[in-house]
Amino acid sequence: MTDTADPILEVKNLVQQFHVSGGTVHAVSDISFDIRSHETLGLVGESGSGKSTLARAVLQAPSPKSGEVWFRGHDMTKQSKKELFETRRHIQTVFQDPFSSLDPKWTVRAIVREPLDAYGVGTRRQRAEKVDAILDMVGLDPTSFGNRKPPQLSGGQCQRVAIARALALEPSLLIFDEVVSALDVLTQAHILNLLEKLREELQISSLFVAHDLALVKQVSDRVAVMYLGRLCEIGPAQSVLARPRHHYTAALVEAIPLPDPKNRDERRGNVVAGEVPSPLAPPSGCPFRTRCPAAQALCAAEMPPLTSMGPDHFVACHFPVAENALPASVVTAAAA
Amino acid sequence: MATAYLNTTAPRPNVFVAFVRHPVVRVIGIRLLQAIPILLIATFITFALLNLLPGSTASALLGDGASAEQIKALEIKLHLDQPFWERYWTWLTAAFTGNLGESLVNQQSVTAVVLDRLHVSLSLIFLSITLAVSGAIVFATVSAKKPGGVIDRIFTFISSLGQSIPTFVFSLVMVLVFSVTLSLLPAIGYVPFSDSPIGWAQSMILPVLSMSFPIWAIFCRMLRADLIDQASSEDYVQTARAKGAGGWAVLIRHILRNSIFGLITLVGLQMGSLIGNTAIVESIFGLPGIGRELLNAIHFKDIPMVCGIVVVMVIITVLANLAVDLLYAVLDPRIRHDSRS
Amino acid sequence: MNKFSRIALGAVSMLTAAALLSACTQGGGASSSSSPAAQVAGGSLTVVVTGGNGTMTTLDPIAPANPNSDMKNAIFGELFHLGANAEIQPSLATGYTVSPDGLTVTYKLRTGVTFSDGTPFNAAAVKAAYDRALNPANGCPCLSTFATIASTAAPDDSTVVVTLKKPSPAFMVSISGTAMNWIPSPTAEAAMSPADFGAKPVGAGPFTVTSFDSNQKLVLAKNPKYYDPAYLDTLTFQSIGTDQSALASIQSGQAQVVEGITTFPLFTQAKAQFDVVPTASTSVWLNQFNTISGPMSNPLARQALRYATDAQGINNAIFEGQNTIANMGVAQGLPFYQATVPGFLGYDLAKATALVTQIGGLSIEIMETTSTVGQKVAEALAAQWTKAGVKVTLVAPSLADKQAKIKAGSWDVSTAFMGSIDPAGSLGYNSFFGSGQPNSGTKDATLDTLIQSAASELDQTKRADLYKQVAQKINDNSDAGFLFSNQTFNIVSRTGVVNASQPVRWMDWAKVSVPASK
Amino acid sequence: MTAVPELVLAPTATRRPSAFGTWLRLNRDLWIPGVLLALVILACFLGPLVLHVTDPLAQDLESVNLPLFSPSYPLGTDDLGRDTLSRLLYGGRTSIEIALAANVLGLFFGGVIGIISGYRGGLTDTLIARGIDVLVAFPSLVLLLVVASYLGPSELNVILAIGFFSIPAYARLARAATMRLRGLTYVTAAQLGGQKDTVVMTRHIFPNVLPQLLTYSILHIGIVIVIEASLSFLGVGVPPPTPSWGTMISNGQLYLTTNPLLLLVPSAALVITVLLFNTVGDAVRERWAKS
Repeated sequence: MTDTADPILEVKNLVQQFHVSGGTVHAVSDISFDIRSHETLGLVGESGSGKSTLARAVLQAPSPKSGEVWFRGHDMTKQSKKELFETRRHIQTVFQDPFSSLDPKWTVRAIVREPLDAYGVGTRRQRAEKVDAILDMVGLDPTSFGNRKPPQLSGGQCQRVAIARALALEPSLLIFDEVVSALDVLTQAHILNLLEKLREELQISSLFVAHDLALVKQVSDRVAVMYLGRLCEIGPAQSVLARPRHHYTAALVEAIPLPDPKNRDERRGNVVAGEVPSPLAPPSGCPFRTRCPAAQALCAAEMPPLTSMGPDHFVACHFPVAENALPASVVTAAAA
Repeated sequence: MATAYLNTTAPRPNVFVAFVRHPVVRVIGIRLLQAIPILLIATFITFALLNLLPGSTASALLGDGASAEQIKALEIKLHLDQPFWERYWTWLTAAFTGNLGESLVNQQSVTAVVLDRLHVSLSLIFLSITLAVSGAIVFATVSAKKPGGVIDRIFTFISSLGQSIPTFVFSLVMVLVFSVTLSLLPAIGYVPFSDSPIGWAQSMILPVLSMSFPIWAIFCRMLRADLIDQASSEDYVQTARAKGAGGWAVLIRHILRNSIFGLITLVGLQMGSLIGNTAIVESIFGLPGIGRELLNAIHFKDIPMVCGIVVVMVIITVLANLAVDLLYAVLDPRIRHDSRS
Repeated sequence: MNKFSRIALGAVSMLTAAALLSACTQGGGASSSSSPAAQVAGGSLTVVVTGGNGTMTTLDPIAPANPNSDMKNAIFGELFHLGANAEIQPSLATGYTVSPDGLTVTYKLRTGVTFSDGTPFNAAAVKAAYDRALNPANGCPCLSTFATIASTAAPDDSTVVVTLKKPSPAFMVSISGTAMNWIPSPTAEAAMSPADFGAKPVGAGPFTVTSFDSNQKLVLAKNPKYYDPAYLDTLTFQSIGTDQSALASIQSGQAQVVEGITTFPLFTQAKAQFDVVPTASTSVWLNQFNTISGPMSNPLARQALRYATDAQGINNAIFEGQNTIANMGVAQGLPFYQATVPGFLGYDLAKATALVTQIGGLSIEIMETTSTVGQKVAEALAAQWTKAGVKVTLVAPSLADKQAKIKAGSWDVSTAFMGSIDPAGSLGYNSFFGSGQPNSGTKDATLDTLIQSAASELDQTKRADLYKQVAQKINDNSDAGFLFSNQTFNIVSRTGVVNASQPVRWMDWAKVSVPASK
Repeated sequence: MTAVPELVLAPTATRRPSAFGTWLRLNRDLWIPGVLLALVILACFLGPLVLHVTDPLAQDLESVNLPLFSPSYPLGTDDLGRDTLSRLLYGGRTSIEIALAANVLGLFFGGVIGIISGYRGGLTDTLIARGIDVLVAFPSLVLLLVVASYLGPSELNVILAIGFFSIPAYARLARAATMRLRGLTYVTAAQLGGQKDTVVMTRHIFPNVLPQLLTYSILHIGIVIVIEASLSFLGVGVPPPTPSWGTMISNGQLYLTTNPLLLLVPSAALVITVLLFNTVGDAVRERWAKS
């Protein structure tokens, strides 16, 4: 299902930092991954883990502190403003808050047409037709919704408009930055269905950022897990979810509510204990060691490198979760 | 840090460094440093503008019948024949040592004159703000207790009056009522506090009332609007109400405490116009303050005097805004360590 | 609300207490009738000064600022006092003689007088003061008036000899109100910095300076060593920015005299409670015309505007009828004054309208003075001329702008006031009608000759005749339209002050007293 | 969150005739002062044309200081025998013109400066913010006096001087609002969507900042009229004979005890107008705060 030979986006050793009065926020530290053609990569992490910053750094908004972002053979970090303008045409983004991502003063048609205008695509008439076609595609009737303004729309409708806007330029890579987390469950489902439909129809590559592993599971081919600005684990969705090798991933998998009510209570007890350390002063070595049940002296001394754990599956952990172990019991045993 | 303490040879933390690094000290330091370019630009603009004006100090001083030679002679005496940037530079270098130059009109030291007059304007400004703020708190709270009620409507009307009656008219009416008709207070003049505290108080009452009425009106309107907004929208107000706290208690203990911030910001913003108003009030009441001195200096195009007073006024504004910021930090612990740019 | 009303009550009672205290400290004015009371020594007087006199920047007699004549008279005394009808009276000088050729003036000084610092007041001091004033580097505004002085000498302690470059019949009257009349102590002047000397000069007048805040307040104390000691113990001048508050200060009993009010509407109120005392006028209002270029170079246009001007109407409306209608450039009561000039063109709207029609319409610009009163006069004139069919615009240029406009000839009509104690003085005929002068709109060789010869003629009768010709010539040629006298008034408390209604040019504070307190 | 938008799905519903009555009842705080204000403005701008009042400059020195309800002078005459009613209407026109023009100037330049400063950030922002600080800290009176005496008093110069000093307040407002908007994702979306900065500023930021600036300007109008009066008092306001409420008040204060009408009439007009502007401004601000 994925074409390993042809990455559309390659991120190499990306670092992003922000200076604040108290020091430096290490938002993203040395992260490398790629996205292949027609593939969706799910990026998961708690809020504050740096996943949104990573997505923005890929878009060069703002540019990362160091590292490379290769898109179709060009390093975006070295591109001029003009080249970047051309590249961005092929990478479009859908943001988290459906309300704040749309200008309340603009009509739906104007919003969707904006990127077409900015890139001067086609004639005026062609643009208008295209806008209606895309609105149709995302499930909004252009005649009844086209002239409304965002305050007159529901959250789900807004997010459809935002998706339509992202699709207008027919991009080859879409970045979904927590697109459903602000929506209620029912709307979430509608939007996810829409995304799946689009993914099948349009064959676009995408980066799907979310804090909920369960959502990612549904739409992703591969999954990457972030913790405190670092990549913990990356691999095929099936393999990561079925056999998480990083203790953090394992905990996240545990936290997914199961449809089976019998096991629910028992599993709930196993969310990660303790608080996320401040990104101003991340722990030495492995960032997860302060909360890891399997942490040892080595974890404080050295940052574990990403190591292969199977086909296309990599984990950054000195003492990974044993393969085939029943996650719950093993974690409990290791802690004891 | 821990290792540094273990290592006995390491230099002990210097008290001075610790002081300089203290966030409050840093904020003060940065603000004062920022004041320097403001002062430079402000004095330069003043110098340049006064220089652009037609005529000169010499012709203003000599009046109608002066001959060209006389004006020329006086200009040479006052060094007005030098190019303006040269005079500015001379003035500026002296100003850095605290010497704001000599008045072109009476050769008095500008620094001495300004220092001599400053306390009058400062007490006028300080008392007016205090009165306006405390008055606004009382009136706005009473108003906001029952928006749309009779008291609220009366107060709203009075504050609109305050906003729409020019200071010079209001002070005149005050003088007519309190000095001329009732003979309660002096119409003009200033009694130094050291001469007679009671006389000082008497001579300040009407000017302070006149100065504070318009700003009181602005504060009052803003505070009332803010109080009502919060009372109707903020969750914590609903929570406090739900807990059974009474109307006044919620209003004063919760809402007012939050609205004070907006008020303090407004005080900072009003400083400029307030300082300008001192000129009018000091002229009307014959107070020996810097505002009135400024009007005279502008009339005679006494450039060093105007610049000296501008310097002092800018410093007052900067310090007042600094005080506003520090007050903010003291009152609201949330932003104490936050560096705002 | 209870809490608040209690606070309010507290505030009111505090105010009342303060008021009672103030009443105690102020209650000094004895109630006497307005009949002339015997003058007694002692007491204090507060004079509130507004307008031009209010800007008292420095007390240095030669300083280029407003003369504040009565303040300087009080501090330095006067060599010669100028009476109400411009007669020269002895004061610190006992007399003077002028040589027959008019080139040498000799003063005789009062002997035994000392400055308030104890140094002798003598001829050397007078010579030093004159030399200081005449040094161009010192920028004394008196310079232009006294440019005729060639040299000064002090042959003995009580004799000063002033040699003139050319005969100047106006010399002696022009001394008054200038640095030539105010002699400071040369010792003090040399010892003090210019700033200190400007703030606390030493003179030989009836009062000495106790304290001086420039533009704010001048406190004077009686100089017991003065040859004719003053009545008052202390005399305070308080400067105030607005006429309204100046009047309020006398109404509230804080001051006894107000000087320099130019807001005439206030006199209506003032008259009810106080004496409004005119000080003798030294200048007259006039509409000066640009006779050299522009629409006003047409004599018919000038006549039209003169016919269209209802001077008495303006006097009544703006000045409460206080001013005297003027036909020429010398104020009432001064030498060479003429109440009427033959052929003077008075108000006649019909003639004005006819003339405007005859010349095919008239469109002019009035330059007004920047004072409130000046603007009102210009407004009234504009309205009157509009009635006659003239198109009028008003501009209020600054002094420097005005002189620049006159120099460039880009003006039509200027509303101003002219005049000095002697018509040959600095704001006299030459300044307003001499060719090429800073305020002049006239270029007339005949008039120039007349003005020049009048200024240097020593024979008073001939001089009077020459000025009569000057006035006639200006009237016949309509170089200007004269309106009325320009006067200032003092407002004097009826009960608190004795002898403040002296008919003088500048109040002589040494002659003023307050009634004895019980 | 989802319930509210559903209600407005049918925009035609509010067009029913009875709905207008409801709107009137619900918005009494807005339309009553609004209509009154419109009347005041209409009276000043159209009144002189409709009412056939006398020329505000025409003097009748025979009938100065007439009281109220004098024949042919319903509001009496002033010290030069000019019709007070006529001067009040023409003066109102001058004052409102000044207030509007100065506000438009301040709003435009302040808005542009504030938006650029808030949007660009970095060095541009620092420089502009410090520049605004200078303007705020600078005693405005000095500049007003100097500028006015340099340019000479005229209505245009009063507008320029007051407009110039309205810039900092507008700039600060616009800057703060822009910085808030800049954080909103639709601005980021537009930037990433390839939109030029100028377009983002003019089409995304400006329309969203404008309501706040307009609300402030309605409240600021009253302040400007009062400043105009103070300038007249200092002798650098609208030059005579042009009437304005400021010059009328400044002239009227001379007659406070002898003919208080000359002060009371223009003051009352000023107070009423400022009150109306404030009330409308408050109502608009409330609505804006709610949305």
